[in-house]
Amino acid sequence: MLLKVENLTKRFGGLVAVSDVSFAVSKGEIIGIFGPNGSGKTTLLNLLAGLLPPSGGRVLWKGEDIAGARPNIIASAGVIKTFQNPQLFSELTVFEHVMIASFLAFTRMKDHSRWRSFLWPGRTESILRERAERALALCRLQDASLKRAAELSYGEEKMLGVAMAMMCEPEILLLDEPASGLGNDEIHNLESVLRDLRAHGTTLCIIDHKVAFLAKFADQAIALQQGCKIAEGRPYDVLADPAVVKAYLGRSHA
Amino acid sequence: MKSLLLLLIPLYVLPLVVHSDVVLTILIFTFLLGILAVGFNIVFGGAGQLTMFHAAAFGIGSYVTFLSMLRFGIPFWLGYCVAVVIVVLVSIVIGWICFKFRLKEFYFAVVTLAFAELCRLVALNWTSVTNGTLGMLVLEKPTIWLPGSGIVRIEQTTSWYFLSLVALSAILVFSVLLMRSWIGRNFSAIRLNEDLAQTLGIDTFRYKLLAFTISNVIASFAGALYGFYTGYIEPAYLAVTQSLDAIAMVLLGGVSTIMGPVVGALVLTSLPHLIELPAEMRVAVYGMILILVILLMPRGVVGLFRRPRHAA
Amino acid sequence: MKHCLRACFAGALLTAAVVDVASAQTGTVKLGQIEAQTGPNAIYGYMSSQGVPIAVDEINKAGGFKVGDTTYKLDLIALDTRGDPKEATIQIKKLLEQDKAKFVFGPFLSNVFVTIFPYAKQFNGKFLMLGGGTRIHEFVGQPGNEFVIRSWNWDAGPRGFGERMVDYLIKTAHPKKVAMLFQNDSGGKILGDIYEPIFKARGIETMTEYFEPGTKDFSPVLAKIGEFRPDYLFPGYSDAALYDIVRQSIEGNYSKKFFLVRGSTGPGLKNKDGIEDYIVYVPKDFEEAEKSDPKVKHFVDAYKAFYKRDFPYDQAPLCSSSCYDHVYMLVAAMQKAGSVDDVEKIRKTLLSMTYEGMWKISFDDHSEQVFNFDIVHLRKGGVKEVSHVEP
Amino acid sequence: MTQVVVGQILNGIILGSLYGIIALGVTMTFGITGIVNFALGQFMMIGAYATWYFTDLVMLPFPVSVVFAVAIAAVAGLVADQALFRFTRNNLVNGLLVSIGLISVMESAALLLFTTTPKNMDVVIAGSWSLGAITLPRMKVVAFLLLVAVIGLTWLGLSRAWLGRATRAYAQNPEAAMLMGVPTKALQTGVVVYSCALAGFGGALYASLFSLEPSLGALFILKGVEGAILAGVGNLLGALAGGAILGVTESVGSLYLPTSFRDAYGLVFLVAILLFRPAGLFGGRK
Repeated sequence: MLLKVENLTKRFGGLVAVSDVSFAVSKGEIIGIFGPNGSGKTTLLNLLAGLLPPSGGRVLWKGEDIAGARPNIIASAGVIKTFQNPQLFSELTVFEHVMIASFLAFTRMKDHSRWRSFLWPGRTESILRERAERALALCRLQDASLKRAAELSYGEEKMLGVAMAMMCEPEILLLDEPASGLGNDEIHNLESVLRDLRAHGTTLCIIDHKVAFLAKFADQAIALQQGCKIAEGRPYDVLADPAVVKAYLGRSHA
Repeated sequence: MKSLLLLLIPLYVLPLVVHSDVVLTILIFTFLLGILAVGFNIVFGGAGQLTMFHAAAFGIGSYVTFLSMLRFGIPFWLGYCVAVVIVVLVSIVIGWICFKFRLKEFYFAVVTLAFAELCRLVALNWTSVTNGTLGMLVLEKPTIWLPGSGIVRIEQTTSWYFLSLVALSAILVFSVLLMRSWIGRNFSAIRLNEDLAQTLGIDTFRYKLLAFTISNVIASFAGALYGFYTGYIEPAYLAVTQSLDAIAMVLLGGVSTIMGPVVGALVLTSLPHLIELPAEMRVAVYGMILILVILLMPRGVVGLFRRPRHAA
Repeated sequence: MKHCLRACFAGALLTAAVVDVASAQTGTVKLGQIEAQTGPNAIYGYMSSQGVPIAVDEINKAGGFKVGDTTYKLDLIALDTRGDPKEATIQIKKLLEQDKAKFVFGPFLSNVFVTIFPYAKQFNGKFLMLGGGTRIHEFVGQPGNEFVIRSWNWDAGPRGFGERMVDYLIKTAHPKKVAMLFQNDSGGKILGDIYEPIFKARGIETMTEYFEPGTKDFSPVLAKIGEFRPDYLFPGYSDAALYDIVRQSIEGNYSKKFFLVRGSTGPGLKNKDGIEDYIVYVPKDFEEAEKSDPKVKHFVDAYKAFYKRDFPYDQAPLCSSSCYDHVYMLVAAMQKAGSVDDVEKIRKTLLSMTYEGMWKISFDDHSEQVFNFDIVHLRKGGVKEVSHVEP
Repeated sequence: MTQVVVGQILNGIILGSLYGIIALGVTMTFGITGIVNFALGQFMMIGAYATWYFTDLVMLPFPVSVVFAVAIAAVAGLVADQALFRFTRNNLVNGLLVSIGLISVMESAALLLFTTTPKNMDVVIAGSWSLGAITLPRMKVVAFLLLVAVIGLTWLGLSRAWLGRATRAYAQNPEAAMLMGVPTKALQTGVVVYSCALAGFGGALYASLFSLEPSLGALFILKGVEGAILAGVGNLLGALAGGAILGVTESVGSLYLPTSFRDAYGLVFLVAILLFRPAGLFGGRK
């Protein structure tokens, strides 16, 4: 069991954003989490990635509780997150973004010491550059590699977020509404990228409110409402679950 | 790296051509204050943290080097090592306090300003050690082992010129290597978007502390050389005005560039001697430059020629 | 070919000699000046830098001065150190190496002097430096430092004006306790070290307090002094602080009797109804001297003509005037020594002569200046009593 | 001994009110325009020199010259805002550096006009009241009352008058205020000009107490920022309290420790507050 979340809760003063959510993800599996706006999806993701300290519950990553750890520790443990609205370094080019994201990969290089690479960065640079090109190719951004982040379209920004996440060699990738705000061809692009990721065996945890898009990929699905888990199981069963339908469409719909 | 060497070569050749002591002296002050500016640029241009502590490091560098030379009778370079140890410890303590409490921009600047002022007050009032306001006359000089003539005391202007130029070159090479390495990339990540850097696995606390410490060590190097060159150390070395000079040099020359601080240092050091302005006007021109640079040329002189990149 | 070379070489030598003879009639003597004309601690430098230009202007307008058979004009190079030792280092190099000045006036600031001293020492014997800074006392008169001459009298010692002032205080007021309040900088610290022994030697109990330069509210430190119940308050050293100290000491009735060795009559006159006693060392009380001494009258008029503003009677006029005397004294020394560039000879004549300018200026064996001065004693209501002292 | 301490506490509070008025200016400017105007000390200097000029040279009565001084400081504030601070809204670092540039420009202008020699205004209200061993100069007490009155009026204005409420609303939530038709541009300029006028007023009263030098602004802006942060930036009444706390610690502290540590207390407070109570003692807008 790669990731096991046990009754994770988060309170902002009186408001309970995430209450008592538990689920588990095994290696190579894709889990989809969906729910209407304000159902606590992004808060849940921020709790997992350490951007928000949880009010209660545990997050077992490979058996070890990482709830409340600092984001960089969680990231170096392999739990990498993308942002709902992409966070970028506005002045830098796409390629520079990915090179910065190569830090974790760099720290995991075993074959030679960091300090030698400080004086003669040649070799490590070329390895990282080659990995960066691969990540950009994976996300269909290779021709945009010299464009500045400020000049990218919304779809390209989202893709850059995924590319940067990939560079960190994640064991689990938490995708925060990857499809929202994308045009049709960008969604096709995203779908092919997710297929490649699945082929790589990367564990994915996708949250979105585009149910149809999620159902296509997720092996397992969870529905959230007002921070609580109201349904779990195979995507189509969850979609058919009356509680989900009521939450989504506001009334029971046979 | 190549562009750096290209710019430094003519400076090495200069003393063979130019013999006027005044020009060499102005250049020596440019190099020494340039080292201080490069140090500041690493933490501000690199990691985006506006510190006001580099003047205190500058002063501590000169005081501790000289005092350890007096007290233990060791040569300049050993004395400077003692100063580095002290500056590193002080930087870690202050850096830890500031970054643990996640002080942002303005508050970080104000707290480091407060610590720098406290160091200045200590230097001012600890008269038994630092001789307080009377300052200390430094008659010792750094010594260097030269292949031909063994241990040589650096006294004449030309020998000081080469010592300070070699020191500046070493610091510039180090800063190029640093900014091109993974450390430099992490600094840029922290400067441009600290939250994103966290999620990419960068321990921003540790790297900000590293940037702060490196910048203070370089500032103390500039302080040690400066104190021994002028031959007089006083509490004013730790004053806010010293910090502001370095900041103005980096802003004028170009933030986040390698040669920017040196260009800024050259302009601001030679300015008072080139244009014969009445004294009051000179201070006004100084302020005018600071304002114009920030409003019109945010990327400074050198920055104009190159797009800002994190030296990748 | 060789022959021709030798010929034109000889020709060149000849013309140079001729040209030299032709210009023998007139020459210029370069006079350097490095004083802090602006910046936070420029009060003394600013005043002294005003006297020299007036004298130089007068001498040059009078056609210069004759030494041997050549008449010389003075070329003044006045530089503003802004109180910054780094600037002063560059400026002294400019004066000594580029302009090859043989006589340099200033600096009045101790930290500037101490910074340029190691460099200037290399030119010992090649130039003369007349500086007024307090810490020059530690270097002047020692072998190897012949180039330094201190252009201000020293407090302590047999002919020290400080001792004479304290004797006057004891004679007129028999104080038992004196509280000293000095600025926490090199000048203030040295005053403390000088006057504590002088008062102790005369059995007067003293207490010394220091305040941060730039302080404006003195009531905490005055309250501490109030506890001591001094008969006299001895504040120093620049007018910037004295106006506030005297006013606040009177308003808080900590002490209404004051004794000063530096500063001017200004604060006393400003609070003339509040003070009970105000004894101040003034090198010359200009209001009174202007009426009796033609030389002083001439200087005051020259100042007004040159600067086109009224004469700053209350602000330590000494500096601007004594530096005026120094230019004339230097010229007299050059004329007596019969040379313009034999520095050692000029130095000896300068130190041995007594110059009758606005002051009777001479030098002690420590090559520090000694000159007559006045003690101005203000009483309540501004009644002024001036006594002249010849050390 | 206790009377001396009480005397110093009162003196500290009076001095603190001068720090307080600058702290108020710092707080208001930070609250509305998002930058700290480090050049406020120079506007205080303008107010001081203007008052001295009108009182001693033009022989106007003190209250009239104070009004003129405040007007001049306000106009100077308007010019500085339109020329400089308009471009550094909500950019703390640029605001900090531009104000530092402005400080050296204004200080050298003062040096050009008035030279370094200190200027002393004729005493406006002479004498002092004394109560047992405690004696307080009359002018100091009057100055204190005027400063407290002005700070109180500012606080009342901000909480009662429409413009005041709009300013506070803008400070708490700029976007919302904008949507409700609060004229942000005019408000920001207005606040900068008003804080410069406050500083000018502080300078005018300063001139009646102490001698003037071009570099008087530097000390007061540091104390003003310390006072503002001590009270919690954005907290208006707190600014006066912050200034008073600084004044009292310095005056009483100088009784026991050497006066050269006077500036240390403010710095130690500053660091302690920023670390442990970033919202300041009274919880302003962080």
